Amino acid sequence: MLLLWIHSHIATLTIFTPLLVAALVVLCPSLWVAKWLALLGAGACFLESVHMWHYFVPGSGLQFTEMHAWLPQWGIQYFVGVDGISLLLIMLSTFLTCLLLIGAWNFEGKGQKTFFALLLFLESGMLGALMAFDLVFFYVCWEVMLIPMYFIIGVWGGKNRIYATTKFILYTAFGSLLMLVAAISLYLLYKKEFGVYSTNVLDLYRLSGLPAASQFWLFCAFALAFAIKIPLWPFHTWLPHAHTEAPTTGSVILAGVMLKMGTYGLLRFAIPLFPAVFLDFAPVLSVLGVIGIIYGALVAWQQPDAKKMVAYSSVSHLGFVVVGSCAVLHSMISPEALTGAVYQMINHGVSTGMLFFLVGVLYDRRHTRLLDDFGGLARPMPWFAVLLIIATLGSVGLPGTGGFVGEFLILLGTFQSNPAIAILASLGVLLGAVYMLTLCRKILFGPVTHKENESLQDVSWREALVLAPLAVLVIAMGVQPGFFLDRVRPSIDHLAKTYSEYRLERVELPPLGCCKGGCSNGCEE
Amino acid sequence: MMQLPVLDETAVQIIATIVKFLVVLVGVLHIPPVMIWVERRVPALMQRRRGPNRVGFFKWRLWGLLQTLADAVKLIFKEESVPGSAYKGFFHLAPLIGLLPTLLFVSAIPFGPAIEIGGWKIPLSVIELDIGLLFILAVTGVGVYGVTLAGWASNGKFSLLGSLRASAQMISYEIPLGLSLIPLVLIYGSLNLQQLILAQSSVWKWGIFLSPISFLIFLICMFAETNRAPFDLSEGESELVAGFHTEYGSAKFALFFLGEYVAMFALSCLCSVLFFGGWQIPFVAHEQLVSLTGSVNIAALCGVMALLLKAAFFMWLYVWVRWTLPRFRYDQLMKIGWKFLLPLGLANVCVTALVLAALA
Amino acid sequence: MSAMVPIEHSLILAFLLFFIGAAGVLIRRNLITVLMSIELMLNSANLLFVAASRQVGNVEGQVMMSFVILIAACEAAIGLAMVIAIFRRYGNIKTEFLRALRG
Amino acid sequence: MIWMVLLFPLLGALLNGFLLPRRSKLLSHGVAVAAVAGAFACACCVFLEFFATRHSHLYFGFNWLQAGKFTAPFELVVDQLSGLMILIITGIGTLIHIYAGGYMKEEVTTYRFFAYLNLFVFMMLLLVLGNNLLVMFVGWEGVGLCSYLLIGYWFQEEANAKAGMKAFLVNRIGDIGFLIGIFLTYKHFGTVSFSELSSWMNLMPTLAEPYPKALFWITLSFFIGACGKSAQLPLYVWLPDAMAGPTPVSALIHAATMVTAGIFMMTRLSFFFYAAPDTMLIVACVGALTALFAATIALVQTDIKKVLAYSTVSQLGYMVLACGVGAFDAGVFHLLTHACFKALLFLGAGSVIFAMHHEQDMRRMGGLRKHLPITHGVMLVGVLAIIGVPGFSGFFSKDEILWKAFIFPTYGPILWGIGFLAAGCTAFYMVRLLCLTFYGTPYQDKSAHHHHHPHETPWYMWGPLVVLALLSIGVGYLGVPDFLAHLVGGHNLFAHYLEGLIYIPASAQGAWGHLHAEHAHELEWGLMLSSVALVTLAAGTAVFCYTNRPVRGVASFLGGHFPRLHQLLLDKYRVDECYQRKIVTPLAEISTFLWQVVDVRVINGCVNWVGYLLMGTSGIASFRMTGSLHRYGFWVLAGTVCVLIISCF
Amino acid sequence: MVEVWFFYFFAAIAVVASLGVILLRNPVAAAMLLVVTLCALAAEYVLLGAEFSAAIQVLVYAGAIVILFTFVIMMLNLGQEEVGQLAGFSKWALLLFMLGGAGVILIQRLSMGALPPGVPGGAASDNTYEVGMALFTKYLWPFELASLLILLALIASVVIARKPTFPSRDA
Repeated sequence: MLLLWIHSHIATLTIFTPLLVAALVVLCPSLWVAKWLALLGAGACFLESVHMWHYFVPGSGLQFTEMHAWLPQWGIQYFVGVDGISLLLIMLSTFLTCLLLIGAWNFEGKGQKTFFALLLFLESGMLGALMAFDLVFFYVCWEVMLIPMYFIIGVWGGKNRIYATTKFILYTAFGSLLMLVAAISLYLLYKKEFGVYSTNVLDLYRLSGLPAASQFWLFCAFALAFAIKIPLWPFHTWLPHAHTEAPTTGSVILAGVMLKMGTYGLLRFAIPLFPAVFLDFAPVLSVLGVIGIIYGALVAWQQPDAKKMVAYSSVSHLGFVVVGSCAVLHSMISPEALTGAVYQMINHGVSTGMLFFLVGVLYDRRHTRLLDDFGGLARPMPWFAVLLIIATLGSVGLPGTGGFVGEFLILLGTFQSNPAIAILASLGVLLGAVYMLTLCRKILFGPVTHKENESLQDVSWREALVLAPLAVLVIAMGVQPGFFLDRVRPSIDHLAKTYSEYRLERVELPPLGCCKGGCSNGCEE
Repeated sequence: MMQLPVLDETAVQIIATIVKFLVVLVGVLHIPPVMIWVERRVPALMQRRRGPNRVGFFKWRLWGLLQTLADAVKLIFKEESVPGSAYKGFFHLAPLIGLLPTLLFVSAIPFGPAIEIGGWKIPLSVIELDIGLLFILAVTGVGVYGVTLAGWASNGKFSLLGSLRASAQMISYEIPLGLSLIPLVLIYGSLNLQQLILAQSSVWKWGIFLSPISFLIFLICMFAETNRAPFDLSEGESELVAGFHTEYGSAKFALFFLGEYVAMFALSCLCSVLFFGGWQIPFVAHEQLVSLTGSVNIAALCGVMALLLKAAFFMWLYVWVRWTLPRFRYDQLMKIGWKFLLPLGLANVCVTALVLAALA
Repeated sequence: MSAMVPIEHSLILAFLLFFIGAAGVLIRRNLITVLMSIELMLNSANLLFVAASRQVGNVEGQVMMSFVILIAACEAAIGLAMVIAIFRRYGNIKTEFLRALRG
Repeated sequence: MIWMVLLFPLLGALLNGFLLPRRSKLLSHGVAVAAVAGAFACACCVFLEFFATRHSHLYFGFNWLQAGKFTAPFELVVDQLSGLMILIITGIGTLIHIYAGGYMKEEVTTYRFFAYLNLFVFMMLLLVLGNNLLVMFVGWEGVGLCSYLLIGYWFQEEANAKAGMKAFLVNRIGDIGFLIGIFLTYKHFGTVSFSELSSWMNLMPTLAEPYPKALFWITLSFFIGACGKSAQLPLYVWLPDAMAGPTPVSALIHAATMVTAGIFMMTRLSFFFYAAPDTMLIVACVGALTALFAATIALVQTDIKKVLAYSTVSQLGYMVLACGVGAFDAGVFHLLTHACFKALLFLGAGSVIFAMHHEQDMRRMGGLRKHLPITHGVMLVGVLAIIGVPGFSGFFSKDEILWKAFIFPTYGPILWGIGFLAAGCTAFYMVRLLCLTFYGTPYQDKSAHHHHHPHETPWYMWGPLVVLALLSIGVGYLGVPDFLAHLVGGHNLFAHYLEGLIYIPASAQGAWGHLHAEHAHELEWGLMLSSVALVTLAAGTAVFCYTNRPVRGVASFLGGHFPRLHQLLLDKYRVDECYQRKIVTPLAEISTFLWQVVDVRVINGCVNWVGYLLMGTSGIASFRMTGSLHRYGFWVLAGTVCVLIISCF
Repeated sequence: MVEVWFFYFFAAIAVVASLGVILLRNPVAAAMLLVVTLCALAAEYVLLGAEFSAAIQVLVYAGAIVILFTFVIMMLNLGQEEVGQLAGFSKWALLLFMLGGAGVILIQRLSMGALPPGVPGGAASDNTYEVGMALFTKYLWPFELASLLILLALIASVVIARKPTFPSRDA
C-alpha cells in the first residue's frame, strides 16, 4: 500500500524529500544525527530516482506525471513528470548529491548543518526544475536554485566570495527575469490563441501560430537566460569567479548539475516552443558554442589556478552540448548530436565533478590550488594520480570514457549538418587534451618541487568513497553507453525528429512490480 | 440599623472606601513589626535557641515582641545618608514607588463578605473590581519599578546589579504567576476575586484541589515575586551586600521593609483567596454562619479572621522556607522560571482548558 | 460610569499625544527616547480605538487595541534589542551613527 | 577464444594495476608475462582456426554505441590482416614482456609498468581486431594513452612527462583527422563497419560524384590520422622524444606495434585508398620524404635510442610509401619484418644501455663486443636485416617496396630514388651505430673513478633477443618477391596470403593496372643489385669511418666542411623549434591574450561596466539620502500631515 | 459630569507627562513619566468603560514594555550627560510640525459633525467577557497570528541582542 502510494507520487516525492530532510537537518540539534539524516535523505532521494529509472518505460512520453491545480484561476498548475531528456539529469543530481554529502562529511568551518541543509534544498530546486512541466513551477524552482547556491558560495567560499556570488546571482537572475517576461507573454499569447490561461508546458507546445517577431523576442529571452546559465560564450564570465570561490562541494554541484539546467532548458523550452526561430538561431548558437569550445580551452590552458582551469574547461565542454543541441539537419535536429548532447551533459557532470572533487582534495591538504605549488604528486599520492588521470581522460574524451561517447556523437551529428562547425569543434578535442594534460603534468609529474608535497596523504577512504563511484562511472559510461541511453533514446529521437511541432503525451503509470516489459529497445541483441 | 438619608450611595461608598483604606493602611503598618518578630523567633525555635527576648518593661518581655518596636524606633530616627552620586529625586522616590503598588494590591483583596452598615452594603475590599485579578497582576507588574529605580538611583555597582537581578527575576516570574492564575479563571469563570471566593463554596472546590499545579507554580512564584529566600538573589548579602537597598538607611529602608512584608502579606492573602477559599471557613457555609451568629457582620468578621489565619499560615511559610532552603544560583533561578515553570504553566493551562472543554 | 465623555475630547487628547510622540521621534537623538516616543504614538492610537469602541458600542476597538499593544510589545522588544546591538557596535545610541542609508 | 585474446591482457592490467599486492616484482612480472603469453597462445589458436578456412569471421560482442541511425557495435573481426597483427602483437609482446622483467629490475613500481604494458597490448589488440572504425578508434586512442603513460613512466623528470604529453597531443592531431574521416565516412556511407564499407565499395562498379571527391577527403583525413600515429612528416616529432620511455616500451610500442597502426589502418581501408589516387600520391610522397628525412637525421645522432627512433620513422616512411604506391601487401610485410628486427634492435640497444648503466650516448661506448657477445651477435643480425643485406628479412621487404615505388606511374622513379637514398643512409647510420657501440676501443671515462665493467645480460633478457634474431632472418622468406621466388618455383607467400583482403575496388581497377602488369625482370634485378651495392658502399664507408678510430671520415668531413649542414642534421632540421616558435608559442600567447585581455578586460569588463553604470545611476538618485533618521521621519510625517490636510478639504 | 472632569484631569496628566517624556534629558525620568502617561491613559480607559483594556494597558505597557526600556537604559548605563540632546535638525521640524498638527486638529475640530452619533451606554456590561469572546471567535486567526508574531519577535530580539558575531568597527 505504502509502496503503491510512493509509486504513484514518485516524482513529487523525489522533489520534496530533500526539502523535507533539509528542514529536519536544520532543526536537528545534534550535528552527528543531522549529517546522517542528510545522507539518508539524499540516499532516499537517490533511491527514489532509481525507482523512476527502473520503472521508466522507454518511449517518448511523459511519465510519472502528477498534476494538481495550484492557482486554478490563472491556469497555473503543479505539474511534474519525467521524460527521457530529464531522466538522466535527475539521476545525476540525486547521485551527485549523495556523493557531495559524503565529500563534505568532515567539512572544515562552521555551519555544517546549514551547509548540508542548503545542499539538500538545492537538490530539491534542481529536481523541481528538471521535473517541472509547468512554466511557473519551473520558474520558481529555477530561481530557488539560486538561493542555496548564493549562500554556499557567499558563506563558505574563498577570499573573494562575496564578489563572486553577487555576480553569479545578479547575472543569472538578470537572465531569468528576461525569461520570466517571456514566459508571461507566452502565457498571454496562449490565452489569445486558445482562450484559456495555461502554463502547462504540454499545452504551450501546441502554440503554433505565434507571429514571427514575437517568437523572435521570446526565443531571445529564453535563450539568453539559458545561455547565461550554461554558460555560453560570451556570457560566461561569472563562471570562473563562482567556481574559484565556491567551496569544493559548491563547484561540483554547480558544474555537475546546475550548468546543465541551461542546456536542459534549451532542449525543454527554447527549442520546442519556438522551433521556427530556433532554425534561424541554430547557426548563431552553434557558432557561439564553437567559440566557447575553443576559447574556453585556450583560456583554460593558461590558467595558473587548477580550479579556474577546470572552470574554463566547463565553458568548453558545455560548448559541445550547445553545438550538439543546435545541429539542425533538414528540419530536424540530428538525433546523433542530440543524443550526444544529452549524454555529454551527464558525462560532463561526472568527469568535471570528479575533477573539482580532486582539486578539492588537494586544496584540503595544501590550501592552495595554484598549479605551481604542486608537481610530482604521483609519487606521494599514487591513488590520487590514478583518479586524476581517469578524470582527465574522461574530460578529454578518450574512447572508453563517457566523454568520448558524448563528444563523438555530437561531432558526428554536427558534421552531418555543418562540417565546418564540427571540424572547428573537434579542434576543441585537441585543445582539451592540451590543457587537461597540462593540468595533469603540472600536478602529478615532474620532480616534487615543494617540500610540503612530499608527505601529502593519499586519498582517504572517505574521499575514495566519493571518487571511486565517479571513476567507475566515467569508464562505465564509455564502455556501456547503451545502459544509460537505451531508456532515454526514444525521447531524444522524438525531440530531434519532431522539434518543429513538438508534442508530448502523458503516459500511464506502469504498474508496480512488472516493468521490464518495454526496455528491451536495443539493450539485447 | 438607622438609615442615614443625607448620604447617597456614592458618598457612602467613598466614605467607606476611605475608611477601609485607612484600616488597611494601619493594619498593614503593623505587619512588619510582627513579622520581624516572627522572623527572629521562628528560626530561634527551629534552631533551638532563644532569639531576642530581652527588651521589655520590667518583667514583661512579651517574648521579645518589643525588640521589634525598639528597632523600628531606631530605624526611623536614624540619620539619613544619601550617596553623593545618587540620582536624588529617584533615590527618595523609589521606596514610595515600591510601596504604592503593594498597597494597591492589598486594597484589591476582599477580606470578607460584604457587611451592612446602615443598610448600605459595604464590600470588605478597598476597591471592588470586576477585573480584580487582572488589576492585581497589573499592579504586581508595576511593583518592579521600586526595586529597579532604587538600584539605579543609588548609582552603585551592587545596587544596580541587585536591582537588575531583582527586576529580571520579578518580570520572569510574573509570567508563570499569570499563567498559574489562568486555570483558576477558566475553572471559576471570573476575574472578580469575590466571585472567585464564592465559587469555592466547599472545601473540595478550593483551587488547591481543582488545580494543584497552579498552586505549585503560584507558590514558587510567590516567593520569587517578593524576592524572598530561596529567591533572594537580589539582596544576596554574601554577593551584593544588600542588593538594591544597599545605600538605603533609616526611614527609607524601613519603607522597603514595609513594602516587602506588605507584598508578602498581599500574596499570602491572594494565595488564600485563590486556592483556599478566601474568607470562607472550611466546612461551614457562609449562610450557616450568618444564621449561626445571627449577624451578617459578625459572620463577615469571622470570614476576615479565617482569611487572616490562612494568610498567616503563608506568612509563616515564608519564614519557614527562608530558614530551611539555601539560595538558588542566578542561572538556576532563571532556568526554573523559563524552562520549568513556564512550560509547566502553559501545559497546565492547556490541560485545564481541555478538561473543561471535555466536561462541558 | 454611565455618563459619556464626548468622543471629541478623546480625539483631541489622542491627537495631542500623537503629535507629542511624533515630535519626540523627530527631535530626540537618543534612540531609547525615540522608541518611547513611538510608544506614545501607539498609545494615542489605542486611545482612539478605545474611544471609538465606546462610541460605536462594541468591543472591536478594544480588540484592536489589544493587538496594538501586542505589536507595541514586539516593536519594543526588537527595537530595544537593536538598541543593544547598536550600542555594542558603536558604543552609544545616538541616531547620528545610524547612517547606513546615506546614499 | 577471440575474447580470451582480449581478456588476458586486460585482466593482467587490472590485476597489476589495482588488485594484486604491489611489493613483489616477480609476481607482477609473472602476471604480465602470463597474460600476454596466454593471449599469444589464444591468438595462435584463433589464427590457426582462421588459417584453416581463410574466411574472415565476425565476433559480435555487444551493442556499444547507438544513436539515431548510427550504430557501432562492439564487434571484432579476424581476417588475414588482424590475424597476422594479433600474432605480431602478442608474440613480440610476449618476448618484450619477458625481457622487460630484467630491464625493469631496479624499478620500484614495476606493477605500474606492467599494468600499462598489458593495457597497451589490450588496446593494440582492440585496434587491430575491431570491425568498425569506432572500435578501432578506441584502440587507436587507447594505445596513444598507454604510450603517453609509458613514455612518462619515469615521471619524476619533467622532460619525460613533457615527452609523453607531446606524444599524446601530436597523436591527437592525427586522431582528429581520423575522427573527421569517420564523420565523412558516416556521412557518405551511413556506416562505419569495415565489412559493410568493403562490400559497398566492392559492389560499386563506378563511382559517381560526390563519391570520388568525398573519398579523397576521407582518405586524406584518415591519412592525417596515420601520419600522427605512424610518425610521418610533419607529425613525426613525437616519436624521437618518446624514447624517454623505458627501452622495452620503445621496442614494443614505438617500433614494433603501435607506430605501425597507421599502416594497418590504411591497409584496412585500402579499398578507400585505392579509390582515391590523389591521396595515394600524397601518401607516397609523404612516406618517401619521411624515409629520407628521418634517415638523414639519424646519420649524425649520437644517442643510441635516438638513432633507432629516427630509423623507425624512416622505416615507417617506407611502409607508408608502400601504401602510397598501392603495395599494401609490401607495406604490411615490411611492417612484419620491421617489427621483428626493430624490436630486436631496440632490445639490443636496451641491453647495451642496461649494461652501461643507463648510458645512451654512443660516443661513450665502444668495444662492447667483448663484454656483450650475445648482444653483439643479435644486434649484428638486426643491423644486417634493417640495412637490407640479401638473405635477411629487411632485404626482401624493402626491395619489394622500392620496386613497387619504381613502377608507380606518377613520379615512380623519383619516389624510388628517394627511397634508394634513404636505404643508403640507413645502411650508413646503422653500421655506424654498430661500430660505435661494439667495435673500436672502449671509451675511457676520465672522470669516472669507479668504472663498472659491462656484463652480459641474464638469459631472460638475451633469450628473447635470440628469438627475435632468428625471426629477423626467418620471416623474410615469407615474402620473397615473386621474381625471386619464381627461381625456386614458389611465389610471394605473403602477398598471396593477403590477396583475399587487399583488393582494388572495381571502380578503381583502371588506375592500378600497373600493379598486375608484367614488368621486365631485368629491371627488377637491376634495381635490387643497385640497392645492394649502395648498401654495401654505405656500410663500408661507415665501417671505415667509425671502426677503431676516433670519429672521422665522412662525419668529420661533413662536420668540418659543411658545419651548418652538420649542425642542421644534429638539430634535426630544427623542426621542433620551428613548431615551438611558430605554433605553440603563438598559441600560448593568444591564449594569454584571450584570458588577460579578452576575457578579463573586454567581456568581463563589459559585464562589470553595466554594474558600474547602474551603481553610478543609483548614486545620482540617492543624493537626497542623507542617512539622517530625523530627516526621513520628518518627511514621512510632513507628508502624512499634508495628506491629512488635503483630505480634510 | 464628574467623569468629564476626571477625564480632563487624567488627560492633563497624560499630556504633561508625555511632554516630559520627550523633553526630559534623563532617560529614566522619561521612562517614569511614560509610565505615568500610560497609567493616566489607563485611567482614561476606565472612564471610557474599557476596564479590560485599562488592565492590560498597565499590565503590558507599564509592567513589561517600559520595564524593558528601563532595563536597557540601566544596562547600557546611560548617564544623563551623555544623551538627550536635541537633534540638530529639530527646530524647523518642530515648528512646521506643530503648525501642521494644529491645523489638522483645527480642521478636524471643524469637521467633527461628520462623526457618527454615539451609542449611549454602549459599553458592554461585562467588558472582559466581550473582549474575550471577540478575540477567540471573530479574531481567532489574527490572534493566533499575533501569537506567532510575538514568538518571532522574541526569538529575533534574542538573536539581535546577542553578543556580536560580526567584527567590531575597530577590528
